[in-house]
Amino acid sequence: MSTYLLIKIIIIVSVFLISLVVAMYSTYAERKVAAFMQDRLGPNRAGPFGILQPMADGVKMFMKEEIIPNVSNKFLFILGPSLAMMTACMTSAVIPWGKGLTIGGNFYPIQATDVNIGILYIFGVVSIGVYGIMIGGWASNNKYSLLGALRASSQMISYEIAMGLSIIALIMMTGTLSVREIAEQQAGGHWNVFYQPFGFLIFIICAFAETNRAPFDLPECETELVGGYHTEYSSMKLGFYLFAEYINMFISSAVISTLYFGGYNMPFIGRFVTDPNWLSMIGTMFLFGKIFFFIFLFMWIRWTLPRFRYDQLMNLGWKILLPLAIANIFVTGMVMWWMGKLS
Amino acid sequence: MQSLTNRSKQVVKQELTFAEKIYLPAILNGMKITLRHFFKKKATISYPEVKRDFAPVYRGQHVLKRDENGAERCTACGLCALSCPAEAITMVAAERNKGEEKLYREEKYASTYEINMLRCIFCGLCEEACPKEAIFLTDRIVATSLNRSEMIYGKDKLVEGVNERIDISDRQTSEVIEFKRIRIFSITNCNCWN
Amino acid sequence: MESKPAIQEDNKQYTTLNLGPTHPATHGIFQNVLTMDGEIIVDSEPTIGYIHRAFEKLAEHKPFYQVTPLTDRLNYCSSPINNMGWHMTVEKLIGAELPKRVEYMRVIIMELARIADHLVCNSVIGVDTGAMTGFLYVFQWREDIYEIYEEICGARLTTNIGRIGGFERDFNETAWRKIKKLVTDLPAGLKEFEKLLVRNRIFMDRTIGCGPISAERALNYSFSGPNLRAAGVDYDVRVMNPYSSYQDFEFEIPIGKNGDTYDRFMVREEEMYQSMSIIRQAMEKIEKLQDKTSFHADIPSFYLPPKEDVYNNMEALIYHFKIVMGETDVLKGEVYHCVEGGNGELGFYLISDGGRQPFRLHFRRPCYIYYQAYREMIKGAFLSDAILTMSSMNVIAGELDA
Amino acid sequence: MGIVFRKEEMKDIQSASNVNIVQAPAGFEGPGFFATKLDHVVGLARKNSIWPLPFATSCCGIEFMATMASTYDLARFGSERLSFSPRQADLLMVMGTIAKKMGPVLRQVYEQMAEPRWVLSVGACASSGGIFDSYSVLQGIDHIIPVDVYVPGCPPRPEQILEGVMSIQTLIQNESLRRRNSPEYKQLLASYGIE
Amino acid sequence: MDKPTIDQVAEAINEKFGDAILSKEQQYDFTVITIDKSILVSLFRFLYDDERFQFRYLTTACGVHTPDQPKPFTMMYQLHSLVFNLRIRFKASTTLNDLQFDSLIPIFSSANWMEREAFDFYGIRFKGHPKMTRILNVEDMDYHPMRKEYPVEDLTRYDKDDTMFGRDKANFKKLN
Repeated sequence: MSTYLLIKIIIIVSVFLISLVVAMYSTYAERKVAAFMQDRLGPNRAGPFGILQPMADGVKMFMKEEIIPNVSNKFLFILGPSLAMMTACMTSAVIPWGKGLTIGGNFYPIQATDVNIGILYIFGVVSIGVYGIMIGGWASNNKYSLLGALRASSQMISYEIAMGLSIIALIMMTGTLSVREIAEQQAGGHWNVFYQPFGFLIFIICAFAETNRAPFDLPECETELVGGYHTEYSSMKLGFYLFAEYINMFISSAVISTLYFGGYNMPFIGRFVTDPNWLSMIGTMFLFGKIFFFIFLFMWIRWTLPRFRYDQLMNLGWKILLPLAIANIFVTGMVMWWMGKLS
Repeated sequence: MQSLTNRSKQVVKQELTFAEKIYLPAILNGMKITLRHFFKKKATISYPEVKRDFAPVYRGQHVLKRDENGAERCTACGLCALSCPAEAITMVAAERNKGEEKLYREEKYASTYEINMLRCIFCGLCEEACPKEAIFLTDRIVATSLNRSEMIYGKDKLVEGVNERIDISDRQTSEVIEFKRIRIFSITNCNCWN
Repeated sequence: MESKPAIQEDNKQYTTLNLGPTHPATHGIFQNVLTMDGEIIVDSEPTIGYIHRAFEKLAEHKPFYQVTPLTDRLNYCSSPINNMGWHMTVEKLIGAELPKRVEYMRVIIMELARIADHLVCNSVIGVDTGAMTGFLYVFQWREDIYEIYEEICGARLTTNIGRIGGFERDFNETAWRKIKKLVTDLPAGLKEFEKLLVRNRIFMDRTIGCGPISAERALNYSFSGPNLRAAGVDYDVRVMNPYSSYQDFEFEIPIGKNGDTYDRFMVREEEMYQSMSIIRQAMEKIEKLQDKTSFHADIPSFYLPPKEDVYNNMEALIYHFKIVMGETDVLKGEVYHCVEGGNGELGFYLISDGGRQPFRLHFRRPCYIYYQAYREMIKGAFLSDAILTMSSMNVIAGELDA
Repeated sequence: MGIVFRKEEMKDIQSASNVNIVQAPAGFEGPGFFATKLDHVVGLARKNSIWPLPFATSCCGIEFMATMASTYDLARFGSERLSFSPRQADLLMVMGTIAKKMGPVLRQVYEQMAEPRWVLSVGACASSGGIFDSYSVLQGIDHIIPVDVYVPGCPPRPEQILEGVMSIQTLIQNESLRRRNSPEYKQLLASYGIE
Repeated sequence: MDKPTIDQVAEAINEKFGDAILSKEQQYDFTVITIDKSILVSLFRFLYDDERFQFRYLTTACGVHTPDQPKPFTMMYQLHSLVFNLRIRFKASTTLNDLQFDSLIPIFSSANWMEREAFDFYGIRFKGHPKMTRILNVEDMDYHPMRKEYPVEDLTRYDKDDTMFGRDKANFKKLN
């Protein structure tokens, strides 16, 4: 039992650390990707190729003066970024990072915990995440922050529905709420994206909106709201907000790859490698490869597209994505009925 | 509103085609462009290491020229100060004493000559106003400073060193250069001007 | 106080939002106090003057040739147009005749400046919709235009280009080569920029119907330039009152329909193509001219004599002194001269009392005049629209506040 | 007034940094080895992560755009994240004419910035008023806020703006961690009537 | 419709407002008509409405201060008939004691800020203007800076040696 616990702790800590490091280097990657797409070089003075840039930003933010506006609610002001950061880190608990390792005859899945309602858990935690933004924006007692917070919460609520509906179609197909099982079912190249292309499209659009990334970055869009909900934040509290965004991006990339792109399953590799431990390690790497691709996609889109207007965003969410998601459910049901898969 | 000229051309088409209505083709098109730039050669000039060539007539830091014998050319006529729209130039004129012929070319010279680099707008009017080939703007950029009072450049910073001449011949017209060549050749029979 | 009927009538609680003076989207500095119902703007109260620099007062205390650096800083996105507008005003006052070659060279520079101005404006519309990348592509072209300026006059932005009567020196080979290269390469670059935005539905949704103004209202507000043309009125000073030989060129005046942000954007895009065609025509015309060397008019009392004469010719030296000290005789009288600036009709109203300085110099600054309409244009719009409207009107603070 | 204090401040910076790092032996009293190392590391970090607040009012702002753009790319110094909210900014870049109407706004922005903060005065107008020697223009922003680095030019070339950012970097790297709490610094701020 | 000449315009104005037309002169390419300030609004309304001329574009308006004239404060208005491409300039003067003109806002919305600017610079007031406050300068400025008697300079500066420029503050008035 104690080794079980130890291994779990190791997995939890490493998942935590990895998501932090990935988020940290996403900031660096974002700056580099943006620079490269814009014919620039990007940060290259801090360390070779600017590789120490995130550290510099981190240390700087830690050492910066903290300002809590007199007019704000102190408790909520601090609660905001903490909540954002906490929820961002919590989501990673149910994501299966790999098949599992066999150590000393026991099988340990590479996952913090395999709850059988994993998807519901993800949705639950993600929807708490908006409170971080909302509370922070409201507690700042600044009109720009408040507008940002309002935009964030209405945007999250409207897109969560479409997102949930697009997942329902997937769940109808897979018949389970456990993320690991969904990943397992896609073994051998039967990726869900081939069966649910529309669902995937809706899901990824909603994922952009949920993470507040362009073209849905209304809550913090610079040209209108200065800094949006984090206008009044300085030092590491701001760092938490920015960090949370990148962690969210990492997690949603992980969720997308797991739900629609086969997770850690890797077709054909079984022919060359037989040792199951090695196999699952390679699978994990493969998963990370997919995750990085999706992170790149996030950035790629951000630096290409203009952003929506508030009302257009709502129109897209309620009038286009929502009906599409419902239609998708119907179509999925019909096809399943036609193929006789409904019991 | 009726047309005022017969040259107008309607350029706006606000209607959307179906392909445009579904967002995706335009988005993919845009992504294609940005991806192409991702792998393109970068346009950046890494400034402190790589320096860009300035145009020969670039209007940067001023220089007070010396003549071919090392004497200061400025005769303190005050035209540069007068023509300066920012009024950044201050000078005090003095008479040349005996024995200073090597130092000053004309009988009058500027005993102090200051340019307030923070006032200066680098418009080049002083260079144009100078009738004595004394002041020129060069293609050097003025250094930044931590201190406002440092930015008033006196003669110590403006006059070129006797052994560190600054070549400004690029800025002068070919007629001037031709004229100088002939004159110097005839007068001093040497071409050590710059 | 101006009345705010909306508030009294329905007893609604409105928030006020202070947009500016240091808001990131106010490119340049002005303030708008918005009264808002949620995200919808009920009313706004613009305040300007945050960089009022007293151009008109300063111009009354400077000799004619020293006013040129001042005009640089009016509309700093297209300073050569301002410079030359001022020179033409003085030339009109003293009755100077310019050689054709100089006029064509001026046309080239002014059209380059127009391109530079529109590049900034359109790419900034892109930035305000959130598409940063196009801005950075386009700015590389602007950098090329800077290089051309630098080759010709020695400065990049505030050019102080040209003199009363012509240019200070002829364009050199490098400059000609760079101009030629720009007009050949830029169309492809612009097309690429357009591909990123123009037919992208997100961008179209954002800009169509955003900050519209009808032709009647626009005229009543004395709009000019691309903003008026976007509303469908083909008023262009270059055609209506040709100056600097613009009558010799073939070009079209792009117009829009609704006067909204999308129309303004498209009109500016098309104007850049027209400008390039004008530059190409001008270069052809210059090559055909007999006169290959002249770069200034023959007005010895205003244009400085050549340096080699100043250095050894007494008469030239005297003229040189007279001009620099501003002691030459100027006619009494008042002139108004207008050019098509980056933002519209840029006029110079000059009263001369025969002294070395202008007695009164009034700038007709297009920005200042049409920015008044902003309040009307954003009424009932979203906050995002207000910002886009502002950037698409290309309000340049230097020109706005004088 | 302003100029005098600037000099003292500079001496303070130089003595605090050079002496501490190069000459002072690591002892039990005063800043020891770890403290100076920490100074050094923090200095390095801050130096490479300057988030500027572009207070661009006029012509220099356009040249700043050129500095940001691909050809010069301010991002290489880690400074491309513009933070328009003063709370998050490290460097106040004042670019362009500051009229008397704008003066109080500028000062308020400076007051809202979180320590440590630096000010870069770009161009003739911000530094000294430039050609606008008129009734409505502030003759140099150092009348109202302390300035760290002056960049001449009207407007400065992007190269010069980069030079300015680099001299701010040197300044930042050599700054002692305790400078912002020192009485000299408090006195400097007090001389401007801030806080 | 035939394009009218500028002389026809001047004639029509003379016919209608004969008494109030003080002078007519040609300044370069512009016809300048000096009018009495009492007819400003009715004249502009007439030119705006008349189908023969259609002067419906107010190009610019500004104040002028000529201290040595009996009526030192002048407002200059420039109209443009876009349809016929005609431009015309009007001037109306007044004294310091009666520093007030009628506002043109009912005819041209663009006159709003032009008039505010004239107020800011010269202290000229406009009857019927909804918001006669300073526009460019700070609210608490206590003089009108464009009047000739005020210096251009900020008198508080200290970093310039004035002696070279003939700009001694004492004899400032003399030089200008």
